[in-house]
Amino acid sequence: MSIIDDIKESVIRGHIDVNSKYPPDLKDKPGVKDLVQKAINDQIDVSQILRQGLIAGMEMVGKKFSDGEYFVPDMLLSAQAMKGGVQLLEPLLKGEDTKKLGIVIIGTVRGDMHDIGKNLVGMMLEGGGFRVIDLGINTPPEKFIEKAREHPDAVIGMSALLTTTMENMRSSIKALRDNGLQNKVMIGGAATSQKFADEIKADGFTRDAAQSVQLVKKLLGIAA
Amino acid sequence: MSIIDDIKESVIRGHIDVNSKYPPDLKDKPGVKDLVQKAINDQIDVSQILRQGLIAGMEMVGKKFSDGEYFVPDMLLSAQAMKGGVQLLEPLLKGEDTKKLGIVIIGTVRGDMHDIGKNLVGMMLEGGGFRVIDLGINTPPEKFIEKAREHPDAVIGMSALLTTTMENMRSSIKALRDNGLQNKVMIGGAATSQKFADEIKADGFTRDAAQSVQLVKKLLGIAA
Amino acid sequence: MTFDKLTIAEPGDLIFGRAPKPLKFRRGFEIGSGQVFPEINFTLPQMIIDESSWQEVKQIYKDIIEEVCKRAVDLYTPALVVEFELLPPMTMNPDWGAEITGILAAKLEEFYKKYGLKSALRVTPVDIRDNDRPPLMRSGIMVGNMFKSFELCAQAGADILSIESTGGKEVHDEALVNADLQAIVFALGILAVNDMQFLWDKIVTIADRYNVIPGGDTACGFANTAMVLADKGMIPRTLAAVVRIASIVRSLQAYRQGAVGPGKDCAYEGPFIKIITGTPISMEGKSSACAHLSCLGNISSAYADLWSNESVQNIKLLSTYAPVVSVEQLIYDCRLMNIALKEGNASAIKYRDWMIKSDAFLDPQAYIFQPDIIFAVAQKIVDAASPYKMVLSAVGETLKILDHAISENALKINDTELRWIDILAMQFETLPADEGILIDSMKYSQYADKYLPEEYGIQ
Amino acid sequence: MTFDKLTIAEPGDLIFGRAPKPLKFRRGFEIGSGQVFPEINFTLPQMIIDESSWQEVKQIYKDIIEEVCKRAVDLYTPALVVEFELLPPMTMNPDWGAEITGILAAKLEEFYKKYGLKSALRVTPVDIRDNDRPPLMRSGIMVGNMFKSFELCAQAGADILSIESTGGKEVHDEALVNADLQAIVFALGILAVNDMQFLWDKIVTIADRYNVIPGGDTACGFANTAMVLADKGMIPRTLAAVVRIASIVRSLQAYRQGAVGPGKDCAYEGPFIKIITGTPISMEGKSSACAHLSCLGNISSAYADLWSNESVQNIKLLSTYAPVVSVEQLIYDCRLMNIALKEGNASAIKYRDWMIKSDAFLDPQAYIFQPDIIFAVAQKIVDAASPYKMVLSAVGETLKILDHAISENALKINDTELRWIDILAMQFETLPADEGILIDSMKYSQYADKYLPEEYGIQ
Ligand code: B12
Ligand code: B12
Repeated sequence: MSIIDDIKESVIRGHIDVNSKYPPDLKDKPGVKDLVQKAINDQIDVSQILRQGLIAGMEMVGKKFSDGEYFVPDMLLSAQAMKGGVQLLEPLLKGEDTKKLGIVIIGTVRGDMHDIGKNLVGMMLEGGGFRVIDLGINTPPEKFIEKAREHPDAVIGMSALLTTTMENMRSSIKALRDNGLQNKVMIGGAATSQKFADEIKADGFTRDAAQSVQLVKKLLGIAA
Repeated sequence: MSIIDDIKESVIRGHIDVNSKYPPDLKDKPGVKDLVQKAINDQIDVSQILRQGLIAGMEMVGKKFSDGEYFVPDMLLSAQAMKGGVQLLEPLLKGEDTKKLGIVIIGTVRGDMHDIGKNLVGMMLEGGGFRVIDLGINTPPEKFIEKAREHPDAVIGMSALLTTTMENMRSSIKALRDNGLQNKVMIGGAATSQKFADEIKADGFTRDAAQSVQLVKKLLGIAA
Repeated sequence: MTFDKLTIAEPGDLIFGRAPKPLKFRRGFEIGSGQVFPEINFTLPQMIIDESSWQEVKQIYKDIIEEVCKRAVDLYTPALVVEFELLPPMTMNPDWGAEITGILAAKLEEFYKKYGLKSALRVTPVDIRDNDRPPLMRSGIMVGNMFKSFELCAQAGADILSIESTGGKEVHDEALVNADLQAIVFALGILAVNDMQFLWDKIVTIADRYNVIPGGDTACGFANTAMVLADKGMIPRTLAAVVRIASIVRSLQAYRQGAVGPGKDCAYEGPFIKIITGTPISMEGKSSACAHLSCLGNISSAYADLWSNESVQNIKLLSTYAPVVSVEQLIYDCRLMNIALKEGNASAIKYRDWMIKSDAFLDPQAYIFQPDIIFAVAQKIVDAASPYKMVLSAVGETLKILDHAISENALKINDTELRWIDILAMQFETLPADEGILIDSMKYSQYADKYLPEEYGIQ
Repeated sequence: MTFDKLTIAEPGDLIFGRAPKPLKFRRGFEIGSGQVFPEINFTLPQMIIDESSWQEVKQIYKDIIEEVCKRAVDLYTPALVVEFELLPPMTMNPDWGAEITGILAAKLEEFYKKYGLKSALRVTPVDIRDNDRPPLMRSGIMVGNMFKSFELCAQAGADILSIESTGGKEVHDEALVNADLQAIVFALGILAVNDMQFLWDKIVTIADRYNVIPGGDTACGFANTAMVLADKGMIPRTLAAVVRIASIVRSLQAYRQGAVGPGKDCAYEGPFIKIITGTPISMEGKSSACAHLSCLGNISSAYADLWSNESVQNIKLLSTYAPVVSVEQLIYDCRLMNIALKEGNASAIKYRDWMIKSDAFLDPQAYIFQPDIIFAVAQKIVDAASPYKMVLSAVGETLKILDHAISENALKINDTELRWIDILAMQFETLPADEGILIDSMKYSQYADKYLPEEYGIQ
């Protein structure tokens, strides 16, 4: 098994380095950091390490999650492990490799303090290769507008869980448009639905974080 | 107890005439018809017989129904009894007494065969002194339009019980307006609500037949 | 198939989960042999059904069945019955109903293969003959489309065929608000029974041809209308109870023509049919409050082989879509019944009796659901010589029982109701023993123009 | 009030409808002395709450309470508890919450006088401190408005005060998705407990001043979040079970400060609190599927003194508005429990045990709801010396119990879960016995910037 495969495998298992005790059975064994360092020393093409090792591993992780074999914490461990590897590669990577797929601005709308769902979405998107700007909870339209101005190409993600804050998605979208901002907007949260998304002229909706990556790609025209 | 009171009482009890066996305890006793005839012979003012006897009695019946002391069949018996009396008075009555309060055109909208609720509404309205034109079930917009043309002052009542026929209320109302007809429209039926009525620009809504009389009066500006 | 004695000979043997004539289904399970299963129903949210919305309609049914099956698997339900109750346009255009049937059947098959979810699909076309007044029951385009609908749905993957048929309803609707017992008995004991004979003979033939199960019918349009009207205080609860009893015979007729169950959920006359025929029944109660309120919330589950929510629109609640909420509640209710059954007969009977005690003394409609009363009334039915006579003696028996219950103070009832017990008894006295006389007298009644005798094979 | 031993000394005495410390209410009934009553909750449909919509908001609450009370009377419910869970703007503007409280209280009073409907009103302001991150727990305008809200609602006619408080949540939310047991224990065993001490001391003072009942709190924001996440397959069910156990002590703290129950419906830790304190509890399960799905549908009713639907929007179903549907279902569920109770202890216990068997072996979160386990865990809690130590020994005990259950094959669980049992056990080993050490180490953790130690009275 090549070192690239080892890297991929340790990303999947979420084993950061030789000192990290998770997963129990890999304790004291070399982790992603160690292997990536070794690969670098062995002069292996860095973008191959990145793509066939780290990213390939993370893709498997996403799949395992969708298949119910992994939980969110499993994913987070892998994400951490991957980050460790990427940090070592960064100085050596050429531009196009580090470039993010795009920017997503997410926030829970005004009056709503639920953010676990939103946070998971953010996490998934980062894992999926996007830069995520999190505006937190209780986000007034002005804040969405401000950030949208700074990033006209960014996709905006709004979350709401209360029947009494859903309407703030409508007003936030309207505020964006009234200010001439054309950023694509996607929405989500327990109380929302595709029907509601259509009604308030949102560009996209998903019922769970997992699908949000696909959705953003679609909205940005990266994927169909 | 005056004969007027007797008439009122027999309307309330729904005792038509001496031959009718309902209600059991009044069997073989003079009923509304007999008493009204006697009153006429005694030269009592006919409009007094109508107002203080028959109509006053029917009003009590309505009240008893709202208070849960009467069922619909009780009301129907009284209504029949009253009709019997009115028939005797009609030839002697002056114009304004016979004049109806107004016209109501009711029907269950296209695609919907539920009509018990609608029929009850019609019954209540007749009891309440309105002329009711019943278009039956499965009523296409054209039929509403045709009748509305004939009676521009009539109130139109639409009924629908299916989530999949409610929308036909919207289209029926639109059709009326598109044809320049301004008849007031009220709606009802299990699936409908005030919210839905507002949404489809209906002029009125009630959850039950009892309230429909008040509603029509309001729509016709007869009552506040 | 005539039933001249009770298949369940002991009131003590009438219980949820067990029926003398269980039914086997191809996706791996049996109804009536010791377990109660959820039967989930659902319908469209507020929308129009036409060509323009058809794609959306299909998508909605796809979403519903997917979510419902997922939840059923998550909660380890031993088996799931799904009812697809067509909406009128889906029967008027038989292809549409068949298309949805196909979608549902395919998904059930998929979940059976993937996750071992055992299931059966009940399909219920609409009795669109009711579209015209007076309705044409045996001729005309509606009749044609209705039977076509059964045919195509059977082909498309239905496991069970049912219908809420409406023969006689055109008379019954008005008779009901008039509390006119004579017309009610005419509608249910003569018109309805004749139509059931005609209708179910054909449905059974179709079912046999495609080798699907001819389920059963329901007096929904008669007795449930009465139940809803009584609940709204529009007609006496006693009358609603009598109408329920008077409707047993017309629903029973389906089984005489060859239906084998499971009875339809909204057929609250089911327990009477179960004790007579021994076929499994579907019931609904508190579980179907989303579809109509009722005074039979618990007692209705005492004899259920399937436990249903009757129907709910696909709208979003705080947790998820309403059909998923319903299926979860049904599954939990069934778990309790199945645990009691597993513990043995004593426990099951104990639980059954709690369900009965819960409601029986609070409403005449619930009172008649006690095992000994079901037994007594059913006995009267099997003993009688003709459908009309069955209705007469069942109604007579019921009036006696209610009268007795009231004088014994065994039943909560208010004065407004009391008055009506007497009136109904009086009316009952005037019913002729010979149905011919009734048929003739109806020709000159206020109902004469509501129905077409020839459409019921009577002059 | 310290609890150094179990008030309910026998697992066999832990049952629905009976609590050693029943509660009396002015509108004519008692909770915990032999009957289970429905607790109905409802909320607004999709809409904005502001000056412009306020009239409509009030009308909606008026309609709901009217319809709900009508149905409760029609179904002869022995008594009805209504919960009004404020929405954030109603606590931010304390007058608004009080106005709705007044509307509801007046209607309950009217139905009590007119129809003898016994009732009590629970009012639950929002923990709006959660509005800022990191939140100010003891200072600032939010704190002021929150207590003002309690005060005005108590004045306006509340009978019971409750809250879903969120102290420590700012750490717990992230700890949860990281499955970081150390941070979870810190959040629940230290931050949350300290906040409960501060918060409930004040709530009890307010309650006493207006002579209303200080009900109880709920770990909804912690353990129900975990339950929902687990149900969505996002975190291990085992973790959710552990979080539930770890949350008992923070909810118990309310009672140490003087709360007397009834516990809040969504506090699934209720049974543990009931066995320790002897106070009546409200529970929810299949009845609250409209609010969130769950794996505790039946078992949660095994110890309930009130039976709740948690919450449902006021939207129209096929029968009527959703809150009326919920209250009907609750009433029927309660009828069964009350009949079993009336039949005597053996019957009640039998029914309780069916509820337990129904769910206990299908999910770790349900498994820990068995009487002997509740007893064992509660015992560990009352035996421990400090809140932190209580959490440690309760969690330790639970991990042991689950591990044993799995090795005995007494609990359905899949491999993905199995992996996590070991990880959690490992993490548990690393927890320091001295909370000071944990407090210090958290200062340098990834959670350091999430919370303000001084707002919890720690450095
Ligand atoms: C946890 C929780 C809380 C926690 C919040 C913790 C937190 N930091 O978020 C606390 C305790 C603080 C809380 C408070 C309240 N809550 Co709360 N809460 C919940 C609960 C139990 C779970 C929510 C959750 O985290 N779900 C798990 C996540 C993963 O799911 P999710 O949020 O749906 O997100 C997923 C998808 O929706 C999607 N998604 C989400 N956002 C986005 C965004 C985008 C762009 C995309 C593409 C996708 C997407 O992806 C996510 C992952 O798959 C729900 C119950 C429920 N049925 O949802 C009630 C619930 C939402 N809360 C409710 C209520 C009433 C409240 C309070 C008013 C209670 C009170 N009286 O104190 C306050 C209000 C606070 C406020 N102003 O918001 C009600 C709402 C009723 C209503 N009227 O709408 C609910 C439904 C509970 C109930 N049944 O009554 N709550
Ligand atoms: C009786 C009934 C029938 C009878 C109808 C008898 C008749 N002649 O009306 C029959 C059996 C024919 C029938 C057929 C069907 N029905 Co149907 N039926 C009912 C039932 C049980 C009661 C309706 C009723 O009469 N209520 C009593 C009356 C008095 O109440 P009401 O109609 O609401 O009217 C009152 C108020 O609304 C108001 N009102 C009514 N109209 C108007 C009009 C105006 C202007 C005003 C001001 C007021 C007003 O005043 C009335 C008196 O207070 C309901 C259940 C329910 N929860 O409503 C289902 C129900 C409406 N039916 C339903 C269904 C699905 C059907 C069928 C499709 C079933 C099938 N597969 O065969 C067919 C469709 C036929 C069709 N195309 O319409 C569903 C609807 C689901 C949905 N998607 O919307 C329901 C909700 C049953 C259920 N829970 O599944 N049904």
